Amino acid sequence: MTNFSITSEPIVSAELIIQLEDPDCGAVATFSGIVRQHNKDREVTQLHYQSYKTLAVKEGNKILGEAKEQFNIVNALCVHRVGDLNIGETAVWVGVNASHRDAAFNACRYVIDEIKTRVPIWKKEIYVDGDSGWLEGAG
Amino acid sequence: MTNFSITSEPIVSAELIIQLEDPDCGAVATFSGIVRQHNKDREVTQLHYQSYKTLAVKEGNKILGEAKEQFNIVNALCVHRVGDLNIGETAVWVGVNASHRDAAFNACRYVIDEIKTRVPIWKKEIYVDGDSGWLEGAG
Amino acid sequence: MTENMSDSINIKIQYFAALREITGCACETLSVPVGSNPKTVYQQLNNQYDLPTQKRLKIAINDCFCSWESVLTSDDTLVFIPPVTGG
Amino acid sequence: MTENMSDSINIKIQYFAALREITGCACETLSVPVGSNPKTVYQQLNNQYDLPTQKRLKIAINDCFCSWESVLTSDDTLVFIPPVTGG
Repeated sequence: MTNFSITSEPIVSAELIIQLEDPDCGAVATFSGIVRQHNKDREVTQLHYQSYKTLAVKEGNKILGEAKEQFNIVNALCVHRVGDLNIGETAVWVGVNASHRDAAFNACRYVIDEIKTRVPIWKKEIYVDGDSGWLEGAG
Repeated sequence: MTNFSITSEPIVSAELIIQLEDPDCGAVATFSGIVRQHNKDREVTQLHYQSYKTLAVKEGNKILGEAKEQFNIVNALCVHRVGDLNIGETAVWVGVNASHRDAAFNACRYVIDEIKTRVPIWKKEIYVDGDSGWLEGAG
Repeated sequence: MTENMSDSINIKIQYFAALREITGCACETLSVPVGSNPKTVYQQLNNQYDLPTQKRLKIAINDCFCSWESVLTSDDTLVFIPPVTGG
Repeated sequence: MTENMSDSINIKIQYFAALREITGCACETLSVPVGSNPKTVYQQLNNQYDLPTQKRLKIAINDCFCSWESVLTSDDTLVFIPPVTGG
């Protein structure tokens, strides 16, 4: 099961959502995390994401498995991008399909929340003034 | 403001999500409502959606306006399809962008919930046995 | 329909979904007594069609949600809205 | 590093994000005393680098999350995981 993947290519949500087409699923919920221009009032020009790939893929798939166990969903996918990203590009995409929307929404939310706290991926912001730094996680 | 629209053409979520690209938005949440093969154990072959278009567009835009007032989002879009739909086709699509995911998820959920109870659109199911009927709403 | 013209007005009625199947038409023009409201019009239509109980219907007049007691005026468009099932 | 070979083992350490910038390398091989755990290795590394407090770090050994007290064996790959900031 490799429903969680890490890529250095641009994320195309249109290609991903197609994988969730299922005649028994009435609901598809998706989330895209996008590189923003500002973070805490500092102007960002670019982001760099680094992953501890082996463990990230393992933990990501564990989270998707948990979502399938805890919610009445059919499938859950997640792709996280690494490398250099520009403003407006998608850093992470989550998609979930289910018979009904309640499960789809809750599972999608669960996956992105867990990804953001458990999967070993780090973000470095590069600012317009040339400064840069690895973000401080919540720990 | 016509962020809510009704169409008789297939809904292409890839074209819609592009409209939510915004350098200040770190989060995009979407929901697709899809025609399912089964409803309450009866096998469905096709659906027919009918709308009271003028009021539906008015009420749909009202809901999107409420979402913008109640949640810290930037934009919200919704397209509802009418006419004959096949299994697997998208009947309704909702997309919301925001600085943060909390607002995006909550607003997206609010919009689809309100659309389903307030917007004058009706669904007729056509079953494999040739039978058909307008669904009974919750009223 | 046979009343004195000065005591009646013409309104337009639109039907959707199950109501359209029951009445067999998408819209019709109806002559109703001056002072009619959606409630009295529904009763009047019930003589002609086998309509469902009005309890679960909503009302729109001229594309705005209204109450069953809103007084109708000439050329108003009245819609009885069945419970919605979109999405 | 200068200990008797029979009393020490070689482990591999991988660094990510801020830790990679502090150490200046993505991975290195380290000779540590038999019976070492991530806690003692971190103390040992702290003599060499100006590392952050270990309080907010997590540990992986051979690509599995582990505790600071897990005993290391020869050729283990150890990773100190800074608070994650993906998504």
